[in-house]
Amino acid sequence: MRELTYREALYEALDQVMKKDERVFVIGEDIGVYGGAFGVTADLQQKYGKERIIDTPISEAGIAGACVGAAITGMRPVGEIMFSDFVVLSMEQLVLQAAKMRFMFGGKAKVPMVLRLPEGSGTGASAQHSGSYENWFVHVPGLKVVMPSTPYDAKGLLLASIEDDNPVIFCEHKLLYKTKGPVPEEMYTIPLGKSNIVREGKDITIVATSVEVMRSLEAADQLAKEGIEVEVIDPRTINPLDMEPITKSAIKTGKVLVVHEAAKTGGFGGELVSRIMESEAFAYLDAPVRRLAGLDTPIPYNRNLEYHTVPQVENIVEEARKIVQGVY
Amino acid sequence: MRELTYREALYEALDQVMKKDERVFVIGEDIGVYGGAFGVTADLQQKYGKERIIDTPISEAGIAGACVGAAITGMRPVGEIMFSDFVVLSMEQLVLQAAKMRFMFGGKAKVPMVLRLPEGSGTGASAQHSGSYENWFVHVPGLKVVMPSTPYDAKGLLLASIEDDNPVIFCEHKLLYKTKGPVPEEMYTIPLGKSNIVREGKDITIVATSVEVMRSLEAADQLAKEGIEVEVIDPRTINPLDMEPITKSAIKTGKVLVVHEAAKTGGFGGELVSRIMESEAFAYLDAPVRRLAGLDTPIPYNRNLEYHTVPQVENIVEEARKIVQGVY
Amino acid sequence: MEKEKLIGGEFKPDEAQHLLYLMVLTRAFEENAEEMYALGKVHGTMHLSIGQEAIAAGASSALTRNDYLLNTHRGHGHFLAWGGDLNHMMAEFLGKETGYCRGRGGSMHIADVESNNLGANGVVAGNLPIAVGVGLSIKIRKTDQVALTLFGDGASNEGAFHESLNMASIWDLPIVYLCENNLYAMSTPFDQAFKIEEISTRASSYGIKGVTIDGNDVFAVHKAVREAAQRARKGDGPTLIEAMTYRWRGHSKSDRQAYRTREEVKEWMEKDPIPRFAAKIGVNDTEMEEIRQQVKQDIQKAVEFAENSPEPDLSTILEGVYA
Amino acid sequence: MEKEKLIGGEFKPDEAQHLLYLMVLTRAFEENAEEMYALGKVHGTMHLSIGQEAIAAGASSALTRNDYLLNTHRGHGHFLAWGGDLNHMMAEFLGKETGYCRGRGGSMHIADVESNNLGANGVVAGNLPIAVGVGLSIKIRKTDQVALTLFGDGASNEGAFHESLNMASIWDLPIVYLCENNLYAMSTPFDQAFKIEEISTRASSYGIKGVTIDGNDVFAVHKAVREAAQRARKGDGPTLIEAMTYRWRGHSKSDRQAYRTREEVKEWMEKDPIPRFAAKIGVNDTEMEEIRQQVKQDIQKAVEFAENSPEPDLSTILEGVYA
Ligand SMILES: Cc1ncc(C[n+]2csc(CCOP(=O)(O)OP(=O)(O)O)c2C)c(N)n1
Ligand SMILES: Cc1ncc(C[n+]2csc(CCOP(=O)(O)OP(=O)(O)O)c2C)c(N)n1
Ligand SMILES: [Mg+2]
Ligand SMILES: [Mg+2]
Repeated sequence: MRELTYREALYEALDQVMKKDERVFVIGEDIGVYGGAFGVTADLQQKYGKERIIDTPISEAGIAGACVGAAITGMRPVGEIMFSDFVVLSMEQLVLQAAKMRFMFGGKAKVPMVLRLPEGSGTGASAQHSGSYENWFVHVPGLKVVMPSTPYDAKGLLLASIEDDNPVIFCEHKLLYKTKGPVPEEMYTIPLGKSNIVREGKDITIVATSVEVMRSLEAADQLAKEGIEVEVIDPRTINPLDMEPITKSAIKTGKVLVVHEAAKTGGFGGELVSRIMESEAFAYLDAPVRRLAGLDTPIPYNRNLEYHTVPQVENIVEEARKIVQGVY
Repeated sequence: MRELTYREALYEALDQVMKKDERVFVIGEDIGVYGGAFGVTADLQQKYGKERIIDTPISEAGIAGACVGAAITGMRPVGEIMFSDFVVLSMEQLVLQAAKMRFMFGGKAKVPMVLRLPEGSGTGASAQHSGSYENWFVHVPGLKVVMPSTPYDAKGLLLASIEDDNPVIFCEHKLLYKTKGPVPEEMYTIPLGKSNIVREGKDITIVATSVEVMRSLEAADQLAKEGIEVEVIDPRTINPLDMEPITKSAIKTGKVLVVHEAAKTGGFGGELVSRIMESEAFAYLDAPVRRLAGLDTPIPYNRNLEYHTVPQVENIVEEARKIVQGVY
Repeated sequence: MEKEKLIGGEFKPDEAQHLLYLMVLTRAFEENAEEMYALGKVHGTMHLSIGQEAIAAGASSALTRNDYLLNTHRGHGHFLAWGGDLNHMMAEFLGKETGYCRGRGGSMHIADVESNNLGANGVVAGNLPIAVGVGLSIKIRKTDQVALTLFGDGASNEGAFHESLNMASIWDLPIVYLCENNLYAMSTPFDQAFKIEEISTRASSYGIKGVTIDGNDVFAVHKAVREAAQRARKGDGPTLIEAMTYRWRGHSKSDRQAYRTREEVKEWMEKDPIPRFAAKIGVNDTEMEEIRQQVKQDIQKAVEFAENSPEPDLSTILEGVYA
Repeated sequence: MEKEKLIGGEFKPDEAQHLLYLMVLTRAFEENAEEMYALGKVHGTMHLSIGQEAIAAGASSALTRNDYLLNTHRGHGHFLAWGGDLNHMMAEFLGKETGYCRGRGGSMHIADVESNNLGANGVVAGNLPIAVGVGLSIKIRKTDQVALTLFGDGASNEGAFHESLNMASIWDLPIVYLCENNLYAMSTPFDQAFKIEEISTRASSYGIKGVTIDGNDVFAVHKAVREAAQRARKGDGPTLIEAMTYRWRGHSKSDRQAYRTREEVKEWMEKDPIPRFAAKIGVNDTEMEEIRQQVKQDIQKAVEFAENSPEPDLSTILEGVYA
């Protein structure tokens, strides 16, 4: 199959859906001539004009609000927040309006909007431009939260998110934009709320999200050389969360490692650990489920410190090995 | 000992510290003549004037910013957000500025501010005025998060929070304002990061926060009649989190129930469950640690639905009983 | 009873009559709400617009029901004026399954999206960013609709006000921004929160038209909204209208009103918009009494409807979160 | 070399000389930064102020070091003009332990709180709410300090701008709001984001004074900031100054500049603030060359200092999160 980068896959999804569905438009800062800070919208403004690829002033609350208002009046907006961190300025519209509106209105409104957030560290952008806040949104009933880890998933999940009748927080990772992978040319969707078994194995289950899926796969390769067979599962949608494959895998391996980039404390790992504990898998666990996640610190500027602030391949290898060796 | 309400205890803390420390001021909406939406600041403006009890326009980002700017220039501001929900409008200042500033500046700045958030449901205020978002802040390195459950704790923790050199998110609960309890007249502090064993027991450990501590104690009374002895632990500060008494208790009872009002998914319960699993207590667990928390829905207006959206005494009784009876 | 063709140049006689009815109805609804609150039949809080009824009547009548309404926490009058059904509104107020929001929303969130009434909003200024989206949607769909967006004096100090008006101005969005300046934001007097005399001067920050009008005069409100809507439909963008008014009651149910004097309240009660409008459209005391009787009956029926309606079933507690 | 007492009515000769040095230094620092970036010695991004040097020179020189500085992402010049030490600044730029922020912050967060330099800010308009707190703190402590708060044209469309200016105005806070209008917010031209001609007109929304000045003229900037600071110290509250300027480079390192023409850039390069200031203060080519040589040496030393400084030790990775 033809290969695209994650960035190109997102671009293609937007391009195809805009061609097909007049209700879709994209709104954000510097997404027109500039093509977006990470180039995702590239030349779409040339193709679809300024009324459907809308450059905004620097007004993140306004961007979110523009999506909400357009969504409840029949459109299917896709908003872009330039760096995920600036979603802090959109919280009122996302949490108090978009997420609750359908419920508050007795189930009689629909808010089909997608907000794209480029998350994560690794680019030297330091503390205010490197955040991963997805678990905030998992904690807001009414929102869905999607985290693609491959070009294939990026396209299929973005199209599914745009098709969905609920507000979707779509978390991309800056380090993934340049990664390549096979992507079908036609339009396709990956259903929201379906975990993906990315690699099969019998010794330990790693549940990872976003960039950590890539790292976990690399770790699995290395561990395979030591004879440790890792099963890697990517939930892809973290709310709703499809536990079935995870539970099954935990029962099979008896050992689970959860990996995400966001700070450990208060993060999504806690949800995963709890769900596993609440599941039938609990009785099969040979070892406690462990979390490997970002350190509880803002992201530092210094390259070396930055690198060591979030789980890298070697950390995953080490932690998985420890679990398999029964250290815990 | 003299009894005060939770509201009065908070008032007294503010009154005493303002008398003693000129650097302390309070800022928020309608906290002057009106005395605050929940009456916490009462007549403080008459006592300390408009320059130290500062009524603001409706500008939650500005309130948070006012705290940050004053804190880094030597003051000790206490901000009030009228309803916790509106903290969505202060997120940029809290998360990208207050929390990260010290770190970004190489450990060379101090941000001693407190932001008070009246949280929770139970007053018929419906979806936009009843939120509990404390786990968002637990997930932000650089912030501390405090949740008093009694008048005694309210005073001692507020004074400790004001003394602390870090930004503190201080979560009150609307239903607690009128609860009464013994409160010493003199100034005292309760150290941040110290869990409190509120009731001892040997059959099951309940770790609960805020209003759910009160409910858990009532549940414990009822369960005692059935011969089930419940140990109730209130972490009081949920970041930093003092795990030691919790772990010890879990080892003793072998059974743990975590209770909070905030929505279950993505909530603080996940952190607690994970920490217990990561601790030495894991080996001693007779049953999976369970979470009893708010339903994953916005808070409804209808009184009956509202009541059943968050854990009530009877739900705690039932869930604890099930755990003890080995249902899970 | 002979009347000129368009009363005051704005209304046909029966239209005027209907507006008067709506104003009386709004007041009666809220007086009744107070009573029910006192009797413990309603919980939560509520924000009464008694004294401000002219704005709803004037504004909604200047638009079509194909336009959009973005309402506030103090929005009972606007809801009724937009055509809200009293029975289902009352049911919502009592948290019943037959309410507009199935009892999930209550007074602060009452909405009827089907009739382009996009809801009251419990967040001060929370509807202002949403208005941008509604305006954009209209523009992209190329209809000639208008989005009427209400907010208070207090709301115009939120950051959202600024972002919304700026975005609407640069894109010439068809939005009528109607600020109900009732001189207080909760306990905060206007001059404690603003260093300017009129909120409408803020229009100049966005290069749009701003006007301050008498918000207790149905005609003035109607005219200002009609003209703003005309401009909006022509593609000339948003207008900021500041309607001066006053709320007679406390901010919400728990307000001791220590921040203002009885005299001031009394002064404004003498500017009651209802008799003023009645006089202007030539409705005499007998006719007025008839309207009152009609309203009384309507309210009573609505209360009956609401009280006889079922509570939401507990088994439906998780419904409506996701589509 | 004979000079008048105060050049242009504003500067003593050696002060003027020093300002010129700072401007040349800033430009050289940034040109050097570009090179280091190209060589892969720096990671992350950076925002160059080349072409805008007059504002930092004019503004900082109008204040005392007892005042406060709230800086932006494009703040190298302001940092140096406030008295920042070049070596430790360079070290921060390279992420070294000897940097102002121990290598944790980098260009976008460089701060020196001890000298009342409250830091650059990576969030557009992020410093505006903070300024309110600094202003309040000054007012409560009853000192005569002033808070100089910088931001761009783009920042003035954030909600934070509105809340900050309103709060500062109603409380007469001693804040000088200095907007560096360089005609673009990233790729967004001024007239695409505003429906007004001048940002300073927004002052009228807050009942404060607003002025638009030539931001490439050190004298004009100095005078406007000096006067605003005087008003602030007297208790007359904030001022909004809009300084018109232009950035010669792209927004950040990854900018293809498809949004503007080469001609426009060239036009503005002819308005270079450095030779303009040099001419006005009577510095000739030989003297200018001396300054350049001095700057070159200073930069070289700073690079050496920074390159020879240690990286932060990995064992300290969790330091500095909490006090
Ligand atoms: C963002 C936000 N902050 C605070 C509140 C609490 N609150 C509700 S109404 C109100 C006053 C609003 O004043 P104004 O905008 O003038 O409207 P009015 O109530 O006078 O109609 C306040 C502070 C809120 N609902 N939302
Ligand atoms: C809240 C926020 N939104 C977006 C960005 C990304 N961003 C960084 S600088 C910039 C442009 C700022 O324009 P302006 O305020 O005019 O300052 P200039 O860069 O021109 O100096 C943008 C959009 C950001 N850093 N913060
Ligand atoms: Mg008002
Ligand atoms: Mg700019």
